[in-house]
Amino acid sequence: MEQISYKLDVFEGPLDLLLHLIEKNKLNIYDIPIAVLLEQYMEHIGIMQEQNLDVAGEFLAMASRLVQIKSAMLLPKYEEAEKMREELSGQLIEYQKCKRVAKLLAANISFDSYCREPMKIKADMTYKREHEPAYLIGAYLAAVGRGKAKIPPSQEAFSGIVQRRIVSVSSRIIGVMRKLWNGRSVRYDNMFDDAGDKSELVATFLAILELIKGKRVRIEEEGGQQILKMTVGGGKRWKKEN
Amino acid sequence: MEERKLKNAVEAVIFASGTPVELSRIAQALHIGALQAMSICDGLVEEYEKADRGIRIVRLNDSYQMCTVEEYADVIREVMDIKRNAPLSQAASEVLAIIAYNQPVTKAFVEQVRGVDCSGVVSSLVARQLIEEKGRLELPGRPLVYGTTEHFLRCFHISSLGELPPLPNEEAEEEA
Amino acid sequence: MEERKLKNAVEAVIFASGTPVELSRIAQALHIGALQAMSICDGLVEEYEKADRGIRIVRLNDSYQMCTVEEYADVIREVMDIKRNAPLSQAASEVLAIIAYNQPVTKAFVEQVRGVDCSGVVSSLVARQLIEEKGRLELPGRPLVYGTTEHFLRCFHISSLGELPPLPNEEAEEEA
Repeated sequence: MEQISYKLDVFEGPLDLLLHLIEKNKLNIYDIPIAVLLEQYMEHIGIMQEQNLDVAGEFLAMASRLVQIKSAMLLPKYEEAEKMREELSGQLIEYQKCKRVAKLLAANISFDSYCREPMKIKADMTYKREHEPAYLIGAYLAAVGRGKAKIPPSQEAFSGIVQRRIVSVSSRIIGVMRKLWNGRSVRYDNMFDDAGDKSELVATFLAILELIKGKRVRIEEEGGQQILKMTVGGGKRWKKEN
Repeated sequence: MEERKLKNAVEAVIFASGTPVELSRIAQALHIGALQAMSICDGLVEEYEKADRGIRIVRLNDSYQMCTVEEYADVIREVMDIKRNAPLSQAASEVLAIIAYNQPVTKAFVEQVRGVDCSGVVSSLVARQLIEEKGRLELPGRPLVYGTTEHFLRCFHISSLGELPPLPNEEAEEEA
Repeated sequence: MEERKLKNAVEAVIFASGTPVELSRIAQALHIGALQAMSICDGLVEEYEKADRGIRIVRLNDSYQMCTVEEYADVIREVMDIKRNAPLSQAASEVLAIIAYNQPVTKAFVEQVRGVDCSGVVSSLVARQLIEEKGRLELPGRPLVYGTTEHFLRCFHISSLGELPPLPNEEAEEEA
């Protein structure tokens, strides 16, 4: 029995869940009470999270959309909210129709009729037509889009996007300032010594730029080496702020 | 070729082809007009239907294909040692419904109606030969558009898209 | 199952199989004895024979197979010829062009460029002898790589891959 109730909690997407809530609570799909729906929706998301179901991004995006509509309805100018509400209602009606048609299709489709493999007559399938070479350019451009050949990027190119570690610039500002505290001067190169990966390197560099722009630190040249120093008073102000 | 022989030749061709054969190809190979070819083909369809047999001929758009009658599916599966085709999941039937009634249509359109990503479902429907690519839109990104196949028509027991059942609300409008 | 249905089931099975079907398998699937199965099969053979049709059923040792009547072999060959001569679909020409300009190349590469599964198209291009396997990549899974054939060169009126027309953006780069 547990299996079945678990299955009932699986929805095709946020629209499916919203339709379910509208039907369950007998809400008017043409005049949706957003506050009620939002409350029910969030409750359901909460249950999904409790059951450790993977709550897809689409569900969360819908939640924020509902919140947006609800808050827009609090504004004195109501039209914007009304438009958003109508849009949602239209989308739900459309999806409801889609579900009905899908049921009809699924009930009438059958995979029980079999056909046979083409008879193997000695015929070779060798292509018999001829084309001008330029035919290939047209086909290539149709595949990759005119102008720029979209060659797939290498595997490593994705690693930066997929596995990127987020390093905030402000955390590195604090790090840089710590190193320069009490009037210490540090070689510019050495500021990057503890940077573990590319994200941290970039964040540290941006932090230094930010500090120079705010005149908290300056770069001096000493014996052919770039030295980072705190500008006078900068340190104290920074300490006060924290 | 006499009438009887023509009909036999068409029957042999439809059988040998396995996949749907276009009417124009049948006419071309038999050196007859399209109209005569059509009347022979439709005659065969009817003859098979009437005789209550294990196989039948179906018309799919302008093509003809020979296939087995559903009733005998279990026996065929047992002899040929093949698995029953899984029924369509809810997601698959929703995507198929949107494509069937709006074709040719992009994946983005389908996703907008359903509110969720549909890439996996679309490729599984392509793999099951229920939908296929129908070219690209001349829009930024040149998105592919999809439509239903002849195999879809056959599984749905219709000869053309015009025979798709009317959409629920259209019916309601007609009643009103 | 009543007699009529049994006969239909046998007809459906022999049709769908393509290759010869053993009598024992038919009997087993229909839950009938070998003798009854044989009498049904032989009855079908005779029925087809008498009706003067385009297809017939033949008995080979203890197996049965459905095939076309020899008389119509020429027409069938002609229809198949027309089919083989069908122009490349949009998808097929795109896949062919991607392979031609990037060979040797994996199916995965082609699919990444086009954004869709291309298995069917790749095998039909292999069958049409426009592309062929060119070995495997030393990567996990050892994927097959494909390239164009000599037949491809002939179809496109070029004598070597060096004569492939340059792509517009490559031209621009050379000019720059």
